Amino acid sequence: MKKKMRINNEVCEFDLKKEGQTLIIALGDQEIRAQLLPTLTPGVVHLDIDGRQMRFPYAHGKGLLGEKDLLVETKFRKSAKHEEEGSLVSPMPGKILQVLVQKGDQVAAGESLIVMEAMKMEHTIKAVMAATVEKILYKEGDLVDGGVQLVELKDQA
Amino acid sequence: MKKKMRINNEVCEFDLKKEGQTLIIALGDQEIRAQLLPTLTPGVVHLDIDGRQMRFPYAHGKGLLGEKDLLVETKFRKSAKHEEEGSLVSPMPGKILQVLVQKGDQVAAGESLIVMEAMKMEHTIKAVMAATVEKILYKEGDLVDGGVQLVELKDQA
Amino acid sequence: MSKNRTIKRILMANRGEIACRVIRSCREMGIEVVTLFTPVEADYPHRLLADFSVNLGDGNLAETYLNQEKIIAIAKKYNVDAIHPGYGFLSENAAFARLVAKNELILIGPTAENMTLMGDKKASKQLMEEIGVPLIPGYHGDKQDHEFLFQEAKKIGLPLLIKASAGGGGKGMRVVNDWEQFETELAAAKREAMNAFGDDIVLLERYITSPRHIEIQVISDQLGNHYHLFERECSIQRRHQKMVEESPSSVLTPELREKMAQDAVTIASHINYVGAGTIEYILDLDGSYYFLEMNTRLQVEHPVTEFVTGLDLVKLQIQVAQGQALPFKQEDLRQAGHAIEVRLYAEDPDNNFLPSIGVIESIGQTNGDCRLDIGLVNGNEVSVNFDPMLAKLISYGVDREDARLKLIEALKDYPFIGVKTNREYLLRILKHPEFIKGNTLTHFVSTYEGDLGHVPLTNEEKMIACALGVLSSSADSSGPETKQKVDQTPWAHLHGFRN
Amino acid sequence: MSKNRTIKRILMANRGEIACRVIRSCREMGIEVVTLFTPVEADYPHRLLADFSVNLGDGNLAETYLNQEKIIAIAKKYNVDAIHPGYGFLSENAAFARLVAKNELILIGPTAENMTLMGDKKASKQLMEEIGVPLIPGYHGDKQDHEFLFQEAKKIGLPLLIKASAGGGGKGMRVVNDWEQFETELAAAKREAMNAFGDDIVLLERYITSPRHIEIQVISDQLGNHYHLFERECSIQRRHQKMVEESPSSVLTPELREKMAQDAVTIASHINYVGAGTIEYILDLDGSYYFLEMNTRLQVEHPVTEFVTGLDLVKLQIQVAQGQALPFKQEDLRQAGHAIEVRLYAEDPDNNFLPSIGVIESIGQTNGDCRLDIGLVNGNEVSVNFDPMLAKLISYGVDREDARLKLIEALKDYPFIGVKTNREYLLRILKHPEFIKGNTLTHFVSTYEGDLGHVPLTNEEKMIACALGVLSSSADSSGPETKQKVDQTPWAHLHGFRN
Repeated sequence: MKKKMRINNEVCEFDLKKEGQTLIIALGDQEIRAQLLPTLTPGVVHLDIDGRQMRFPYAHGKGLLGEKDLLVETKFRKSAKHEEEGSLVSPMPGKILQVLVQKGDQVAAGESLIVMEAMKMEHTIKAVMAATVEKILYKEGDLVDGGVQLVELKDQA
Repeated sequence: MKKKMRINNEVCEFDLKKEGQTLIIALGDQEIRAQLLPTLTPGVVHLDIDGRQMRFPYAHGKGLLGEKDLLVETKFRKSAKHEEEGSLVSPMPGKILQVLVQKGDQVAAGESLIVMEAMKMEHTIKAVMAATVEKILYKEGDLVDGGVQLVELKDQA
Repeated sequence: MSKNRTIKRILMANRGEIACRVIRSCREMGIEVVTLFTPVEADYPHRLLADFSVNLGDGNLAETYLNQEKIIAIAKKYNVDAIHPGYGFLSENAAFARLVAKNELILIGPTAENMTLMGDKKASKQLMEEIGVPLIPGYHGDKQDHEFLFQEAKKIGLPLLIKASAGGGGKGMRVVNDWEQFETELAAAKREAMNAFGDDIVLLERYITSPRHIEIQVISDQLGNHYHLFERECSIQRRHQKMVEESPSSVLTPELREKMAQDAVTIASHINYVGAGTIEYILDLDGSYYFLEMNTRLQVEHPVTEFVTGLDLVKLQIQVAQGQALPFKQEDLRQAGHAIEVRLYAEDPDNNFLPSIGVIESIGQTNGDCRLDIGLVNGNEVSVNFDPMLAKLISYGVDREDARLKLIEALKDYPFIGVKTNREYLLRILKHPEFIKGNTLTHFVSTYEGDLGHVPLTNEEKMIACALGVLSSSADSSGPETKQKVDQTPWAHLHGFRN
Repeated sequence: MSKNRTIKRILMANRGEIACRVIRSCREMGIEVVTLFTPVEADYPHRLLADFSVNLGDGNLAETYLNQEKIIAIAKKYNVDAIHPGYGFLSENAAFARLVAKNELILIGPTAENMTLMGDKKASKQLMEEIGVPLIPGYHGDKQDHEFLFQEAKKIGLPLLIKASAGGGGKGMRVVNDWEQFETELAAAKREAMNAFGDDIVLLERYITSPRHIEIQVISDQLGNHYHLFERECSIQRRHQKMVEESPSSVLTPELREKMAQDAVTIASHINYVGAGTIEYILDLDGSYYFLEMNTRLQVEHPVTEFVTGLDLVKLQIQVAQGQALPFKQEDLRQAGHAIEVRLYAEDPDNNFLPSIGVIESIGQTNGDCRLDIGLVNGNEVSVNFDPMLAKLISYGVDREDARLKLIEALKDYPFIGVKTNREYLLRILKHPEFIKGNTLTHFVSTYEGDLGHVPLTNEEKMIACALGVLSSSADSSGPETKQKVDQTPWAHLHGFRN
């Protein structure tokens, strides 16, 4: 069974098989066998990967993989709108420095939309997918709170 | 409002009033004012007692009060049977050494019913209330598992 | 024993807190660990924190943690370099040590010869006589005529203990403080012994009026270096198991410490000891001390030594087992600050220390900086299958009082909800005026029995308890989840033992 | 300052991890603590772990944690004996120190005079000249004719830095390595300065090619005893804030350590310093060092000193404030083992260290023995209201490598799920070959920028992530609960600052 997940913002297509409690995951020409182990403490998932016991601080798709930070989105397609809105949101209170697009613009994934200043640093809000700009909610010079939506995009698909 | 609780196996009758979020508890000629504070971590309750913030490792009626172990039973009357059964149960696997009562005996609270040996030590099972012996489930010399009921009592009330 | 072999993977032939302890050091050293578990331990930390863990199956200890053949087979299957035996179980088993060597594996511990010698009470006492380490003066022979016993008694000196050879529990035991009493007391002891045990053979020993349990930690490498890591005092015991351990002892003068430590190093050196070991002494009020026994393994109470020396004894054990030289000389070592350990047991101190069982609903957590060595998490079940020690809590401070106060605060943070523990009893000990003064004799618990009893709640505490009862129902809902499990364990297992 | 007054209750005029840190020591000393909180902090540990806590109400810092009158009023209402200012906020505010004294309260910190003197850059540098503590050679005057500047430059020596007085960010900044370049570089610097800032005044300074940030911890009592607690190296910084701190430094020889420490003690003694303080130096490759400034308060990175000395600096601060003599002499102190601290910030190191916000879903917990100093619990919100430092993680080992490996393991146990942190970046630093070698210069982060970038997941890691995604849905349900809160905080607060 082919499946897709977004892992650290990159879509990853893999092959999934089940043998009893064991999951077989194939990516490219590699394959691992994984099994869920009991939990010791909330927020830490223990897996058996190819016979080796490993533990991962992990909850609700966020966690650590050894030294690396991890973000796993299993339902990123269904809830694409919600996920993508997340990145069109002000990361913290600040000031809108530049609005780079206009209503109705076609933007490519990764294209810069708005530049804001927060904590004395510039931060750029980018489109996470190819889309049409539906609405721009603030203008240059506006002070915005953290966590508010700045732009509305409409999926081109 | 008069209320009763069983605290560390001793019934405690106190007077309870509420003033907004504050609880006023009176026992004898003493009184305290108590308020629930936010929780930091599961299993630790923070209270404001007469203006002083205190914390108590506490969950489901069991916990600590400063240095002392604490057992609070709020519904001990309703669930009396269940609670009392608890103490008529073998504390751990062991051997029945002596059965001191017979079916139909009237026993007083605290009266010894059965002596068992576990972990090379003697342990005495006692009546927690005045009652009539309904059934004795094991005889002398029997090996019993931990946590099994040894005697059935019938409340005299 | 192989020399200079790098250890990359270890089989931990033990369980619980000591397995977790070894995993921690191995993790920091980049060494992989294979642990063992029985079905009831499938969700225990020592199983899940290891890189690999092998199910030993059901059965009693002889079929699981004491099953030498099975353990060796697992070691070979998982291609480990070494086996760590922990304490208890196979840790002082010379036959196992030989089996490990035969299979060309490294045992992280002393040689089979070390274990055999120190496991033999008679041979080890004979050795002490040879090398001049003091033993409790006594007569343990069969010759029993009164005149002869009196002569032996005179050699031993006063106060003198007359004890039934077959005895135990105080019966047939008499203390002689005056030679004029000797005849009367001997006759009484023999009469009591005959009545109680059907055998009137007695032994004579110097009676230690104010005994303390003092032990010296030694560490030896394979290159002939033998050092001591100072003392631990472990006088406070119940039912012959240690409850409170500390370093330094409150009573050792620098001279006495040096003398006891030097004797310990002499023993280690004389027997070509390898690894971590402990020489146990009994110390009398006048500074006389007597060899009791040598423990040829890591001790439960090793953390107090780790705090005062700043060393990691497990890492040192592994380095020694790899054939490396110890990374210090005696003069580099220092005993700084003060550490105290308490052992949390699942037991009821107010009911004759009866072991208790249950599912741990909430261990708790501290905001202080004490070290908790534990092999359990919330939801694990405490059963009679294994040792009733739940955890060790260790504090470290600039001095004894600082460490004591830290430990008291931390003990208030670990309720171990779900199972009756000796926590409250440990607090009573730590707050007892005689403990504060350092008057810690081995009979502390019985001497101060009256002071160490259950303390009822005050009126104010009762009111607070009522407030908790009324107010906490909402807070309760966020309490820790517990996993209720079915007890599948049969009656009458053996226990891993250790002291 | 009152002498010999027993402190029974303290007002903690600070928040977060340092308030929790002080509460811990006070609890062990039997001292009660009153803390302060703002409405958004009602469920923060510093509020709930105190014996009493007072709501400061809404408002910016000037109305809350920096509101001197309000804080004094609370101190009087709660009848405290002393005020602990922590770091940042009012900790180096001489006016506050005077206000505290006027109200007959004890400030746990130095005198107002100490603060005034060391807060005045010019006066403190003049003092260093008088007592012979080295300063970076330089000319900071207004006289700007080229011939005069060249004479000054000659006095300073090569390599030389020419810098726009009005400047910043590298503009108008030139390094001279050869006297023949001086004229050209001076002209260029002046031209750039004029273009960039409309002002061509430049200053001259010795250019430190390989600078390290080394600081000496000092502690002084009210009886005239001044001791040092060895050094900390805090060279690794980003945006002029420290990220990694350790003790000892990898490069100090015993002689150099002694010299820098003695200078620090001379400063403390010369100004009749009281309490804990830190002398910051810049150290060059050749062993030259220069006074930067003195911090007249407890430092964020004090735990590394606590580990290597075995002391509790907060307890010492309180003892000193009570008028007690320091309980040791210089010769009793020893720097043993190695400690490393990392600061966990809510920020994105892969995006120019942009501060991040969010609700902490899961901080995590370690099986290792590192110390986590933190003022947050799961469910607390990280906002822009306060400092972005989430916690400090400190490891202690027998040597630097041991401490480094412990810290790496512990950093893998603290995910701080819910907010982007520099955790992964800290791991990249700790595993960088130059860090391992101890080559920690202040420009470490920019020098090795290329090596410290984001490392993508390997193919195998991606497969494991997929397994986690598929398998963890059931495990997720037992994840920690988080309390979602409404952000009620207005834009544009001041920040508590400290370094």
